[in-house]
Amino acid sequence: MTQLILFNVFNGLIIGAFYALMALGLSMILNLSGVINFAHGGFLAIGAYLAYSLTPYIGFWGALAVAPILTAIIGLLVERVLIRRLYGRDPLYSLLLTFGLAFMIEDGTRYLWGPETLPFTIPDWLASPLSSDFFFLTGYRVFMVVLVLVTVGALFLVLNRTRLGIRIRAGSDDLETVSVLGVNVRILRNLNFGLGIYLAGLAGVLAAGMLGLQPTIGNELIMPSFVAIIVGGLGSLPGTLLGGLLIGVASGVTAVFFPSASEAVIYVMMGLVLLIRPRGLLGEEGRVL
Amino acid sequence: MTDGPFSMKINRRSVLKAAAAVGVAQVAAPFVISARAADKVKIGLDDPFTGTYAELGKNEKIGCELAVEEINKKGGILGREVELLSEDSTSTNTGTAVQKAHKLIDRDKVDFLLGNVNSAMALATGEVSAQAKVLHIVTGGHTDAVTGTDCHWNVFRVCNTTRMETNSVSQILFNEFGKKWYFITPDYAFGHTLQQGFEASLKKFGGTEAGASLTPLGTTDFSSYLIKAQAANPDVIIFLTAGQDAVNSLKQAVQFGLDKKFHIAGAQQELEVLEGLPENARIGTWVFEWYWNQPNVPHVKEFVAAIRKKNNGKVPTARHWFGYVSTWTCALIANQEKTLDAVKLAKALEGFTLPPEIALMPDKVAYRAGDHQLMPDLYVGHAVSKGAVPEDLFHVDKIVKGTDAALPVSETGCKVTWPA
Amino acid sequence: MSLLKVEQVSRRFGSLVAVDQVSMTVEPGEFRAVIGPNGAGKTTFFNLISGFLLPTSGRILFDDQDVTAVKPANRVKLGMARTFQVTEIFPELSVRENLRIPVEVAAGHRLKPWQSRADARAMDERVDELLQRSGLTGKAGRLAGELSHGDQRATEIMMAIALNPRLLLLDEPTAGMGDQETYDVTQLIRKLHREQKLTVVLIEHDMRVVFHLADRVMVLAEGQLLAEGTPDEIAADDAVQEAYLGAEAETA
Amino acid sequence: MNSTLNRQIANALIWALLLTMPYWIGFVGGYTSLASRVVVLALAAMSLNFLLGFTGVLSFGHAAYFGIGAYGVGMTIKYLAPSTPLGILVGMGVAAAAAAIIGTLIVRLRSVYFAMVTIAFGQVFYFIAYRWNAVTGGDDGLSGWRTLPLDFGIGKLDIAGQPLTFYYFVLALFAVAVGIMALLLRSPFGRTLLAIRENERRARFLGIPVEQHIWMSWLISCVFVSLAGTLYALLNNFADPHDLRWDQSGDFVIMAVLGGMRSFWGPLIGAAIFVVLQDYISSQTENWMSFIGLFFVLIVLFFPRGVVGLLRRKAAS
Repeated sequence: MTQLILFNVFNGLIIGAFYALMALGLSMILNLSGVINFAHGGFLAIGAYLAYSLTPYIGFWGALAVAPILTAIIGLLVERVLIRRLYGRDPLYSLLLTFGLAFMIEDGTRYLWGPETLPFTIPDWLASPLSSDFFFLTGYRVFMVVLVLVTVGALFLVLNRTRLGIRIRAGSDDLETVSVLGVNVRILRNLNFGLGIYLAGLAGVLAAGMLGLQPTIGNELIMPSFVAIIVGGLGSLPGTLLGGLLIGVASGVTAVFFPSASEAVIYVMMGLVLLIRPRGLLGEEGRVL
Repeated sequence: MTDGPFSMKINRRSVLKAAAAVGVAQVAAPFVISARAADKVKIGLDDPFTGTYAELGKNEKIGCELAVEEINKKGGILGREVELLSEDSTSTNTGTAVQKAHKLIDRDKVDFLLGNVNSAMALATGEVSAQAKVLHIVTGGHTDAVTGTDCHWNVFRVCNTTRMETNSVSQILFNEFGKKWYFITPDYAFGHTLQQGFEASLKKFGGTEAGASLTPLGTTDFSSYLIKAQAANPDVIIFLTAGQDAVNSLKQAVQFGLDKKFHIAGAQQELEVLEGLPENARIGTWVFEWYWNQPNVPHVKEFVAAIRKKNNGKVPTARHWFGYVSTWTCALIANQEKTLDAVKLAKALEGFTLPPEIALMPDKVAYRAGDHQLMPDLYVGHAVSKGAVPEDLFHVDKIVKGTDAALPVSETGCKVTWPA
Repeated sequence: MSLLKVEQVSRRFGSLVAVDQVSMTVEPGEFRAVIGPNGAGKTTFFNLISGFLLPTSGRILFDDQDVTAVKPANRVKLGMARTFQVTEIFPELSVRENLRIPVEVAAGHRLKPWQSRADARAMDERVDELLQRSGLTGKAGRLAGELSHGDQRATEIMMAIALNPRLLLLDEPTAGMGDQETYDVTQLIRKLHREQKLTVVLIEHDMRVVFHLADRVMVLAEGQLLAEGTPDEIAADDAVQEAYLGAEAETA
Repeated sequence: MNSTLNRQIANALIWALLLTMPYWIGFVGGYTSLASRVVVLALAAMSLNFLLGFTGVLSFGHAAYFGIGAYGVGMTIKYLAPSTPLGILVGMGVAAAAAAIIGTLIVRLRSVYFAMVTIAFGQVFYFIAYRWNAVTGGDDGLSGWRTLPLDFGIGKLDIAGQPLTFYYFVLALFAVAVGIMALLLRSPFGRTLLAIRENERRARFLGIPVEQHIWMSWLISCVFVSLAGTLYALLNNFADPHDLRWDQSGDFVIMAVLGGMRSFWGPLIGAAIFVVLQDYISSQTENWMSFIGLFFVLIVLFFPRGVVGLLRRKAAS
């Protein structure tokens, strides 16, 4: 039994890392632009489908590199054409817009690629367990975690070390001051949105290797990402990362004892966090009010 | 053009074309209300065309469309032209499915109602059609209650009950692969009844249940359950998951190497699912409800060819067959009885045998009196990772007659009450 | 007995000390002005008094009751009302509705799901009276957001007055106004103060307004109390001249 | 005075249209149960708008309470007692309890964060309905019960047998609920909600305990949305976990915005347009989701103040 729990803690971390990848993108967009991107799951699907279509030509690794970038470009365009118009307006509108966008993306992928589940093939050596005792540690899962860690590491490096990253962070804290300092906020938000969508696209490619590729692939993944953000603390990216890992572990462990509550448990966690510490585990003070 | 991931030819031009098609053809369509002439016989299909079950619903619709074309070529129903009205029930929103049933019955005044893929919707729309006294053929919802505890005088079903599926395959599993079974069961009525069916068989044969994991419907990560299954060390792991859950669970089971240690099996399997799996995950012993590669059965070849023409060159699946058979049933029985009166037709359908060119199966296929369940053949066999023909992903090992697999009517819990 | 007593309050933001051990005592009926150059901590000081911020240390007594940690809504109940530097009104409601809301709150009706005719009439009368006193009667039906800056300010002040406060806190009521508007608002404030012996604490930038209205003036600089006295005393104070008026005079 | 007269004419017109809807909806391609659906969803959207349009608080999780109402009535009739009115009361009562608890957890949050947390909490109830098979029927939904006739002692009224009877049953409850909301909005309490919508800081410094008032508005809104949910379940003879999902909440919000959030009747108009449009488009094309999505986008970009806002602007110019 202990072993079973241990297995599931590991496993939860793997899934949590994946949630965190989604949630970080969402969180960045939310922090800088005040937009809850409901279409994030849609962009995940776009990333997955693009990877599927690219694989025969440039292989899995090529697709892994290119598909998220293409997704990000689509994201940049969407931001420029649609989302940008809504900054400074009631957040209600951006919520509704991305909600509609999510519908359109789901239907669009169904139209272009068909409603059937598509077989997405990953390299053979990734698709087998690393050891027969820890058979759930497939090459692919380990690879996923490593990739998420590298990506998150790189993201934090970008945010802390590059000019763009520092501006994004500063803008998330106090947009007015940043714009007074002469930073072009429009471009900043555009690039930030693209970066967030890149993460969604990457999550999409990874998801396609594990799940069936369907137009609704992103729908089940977006809500846990919301919870990750709230649990981790609004406005805090390390918080989001922590939140993602925590809910992954929580639902993994719950699945051992009480499978039908494995989703509900993350919402219960969120309720507890809100009750005890409304700003989230690592949230900034003052974000709540 | 038929296979390979780029079969959709996603290039700039086709994207533009697609956009134009969505934009123009379909925007224009809503505003051109096709005159629904009163003298046509109308068949309503209330099935999911969006969401998780979209593919299954669409395939059923193609089967219906083929049947309607054929029926009209042969003189229609009672000499009148037949029209198929299809409504998207969505995959998950039963309220919408009910609404669409109302729409088809109340407004469009359909003479027959077909659908639904989703069991819950099949049950809920069955209530509507029973209240409105419209003959209703359930195409693809498998839960036992449709022709069991919740049966109605006007509701017939062409796809199998879950019990028929488990009964057809359990003997083979037990004899050839071992008597200790572990279940991966999706946590809803469909999964529960399948598991109960297998458990009944186990009891009969004297086997043991190594354990069971109830997996929430829509689970994306099956590893916790697979870990448990591995720990139980069974002879056979039985996957009762369907649709997207089946794709996800099998994909992950193979990645974990479980197929190398245990035999993988299950009950209902569909060509749509096998096609969605990577080659190495096309494994296991399953039941198909109909299969296209039946070289010795007459008329099947013609049916396959006809569907291919309508289906981007792809072969028919059981779903196409469901749609085809249920639509033809309406025509056959109405022309035989020379009436559209639902009560008379329903009475005549009890015990009605499908002609071989519609049944497309080796044995006699008939609607059973008492519970209104069709008694088709079941195709027990194993998945093939790469067939001689690309779409030949299943090898039929044994054909089981529906009448041998089904519970007797007295045990289904169905008591049909006819309207006064 | 003093109405408001501020004892050694401080407020820090991180390493910045915005208000540093400032004390103040305001007597009933007094008109007190708080002045100081930009960044002197006036607004923070004001926010501490009105409960918008909590002090890091120190005490605030209102009518001998410790209100240091009392929530804004409850301070209103005790008799404190305030206006804001940037006008805070209900822009999409009419002027009449803007006034009616505080009138009903003051009458303790805020949770009433219905209103008797007599109550409704009483509320209407009170609103009419407030409109009349402020000269807004003719504009009662217009949306507050469509009024001129000066009229919006008058509306805001009357909303505070509608609460029947014992202490009125005014945060730069003439900020961003032209001469005529400044004059009108100053006259209104003066009238209100005189008519009902209202205790007022005013933060102001415009010295003409301060000298016209205030009984006593308190000067803040860099978060600390620099001087306190009558307007004339302050005008004569060298330190104040240096820190504040001098700079002001030069730019003016 | 002119505007009061206009308002009375508009009210009379709306009630006349509602009272006669089953008789004219056929001419515009509808059918009686579509009329019931319009009224039920309009009630949901108007209830949401009590919070959204008149308190200025954005909830994206109202479907949860809608669904609790639906399951409440279904489970009461199935397990507890064969009474439709009792079922409705239980549905509303349970929803009120849930909303009261959730409300205390979230009243301190604002704008996007409030929306996000309401969505997430809504999902808790969704998962309960979706997963707790033994009680709720899980994915298969709650079936095996049906709308029962109303027993008035002297006689029974079968509301389920005839779509027309059911429509008027729905309309009667709609009238009561909408009437109560209209009265509340005209009361001193209603005005404090407007105050919060207009300027929360000002409201707070006028002595209004903002959290308490938002909590009450939230509760009222959720209770009426749950009434709509019970009617929806009675309409379908079925309760469906999808009723609680976040996309259902999104539909309510878009109905309110489409019709006009600042207007009392706006959400009714929005619901009518949305329901009829969705019913129509989804019959015409399998790609209806794209159109609904596009519809959302267009409304946000071009009609943010909704139909009523547009009419008012026209009238003003």
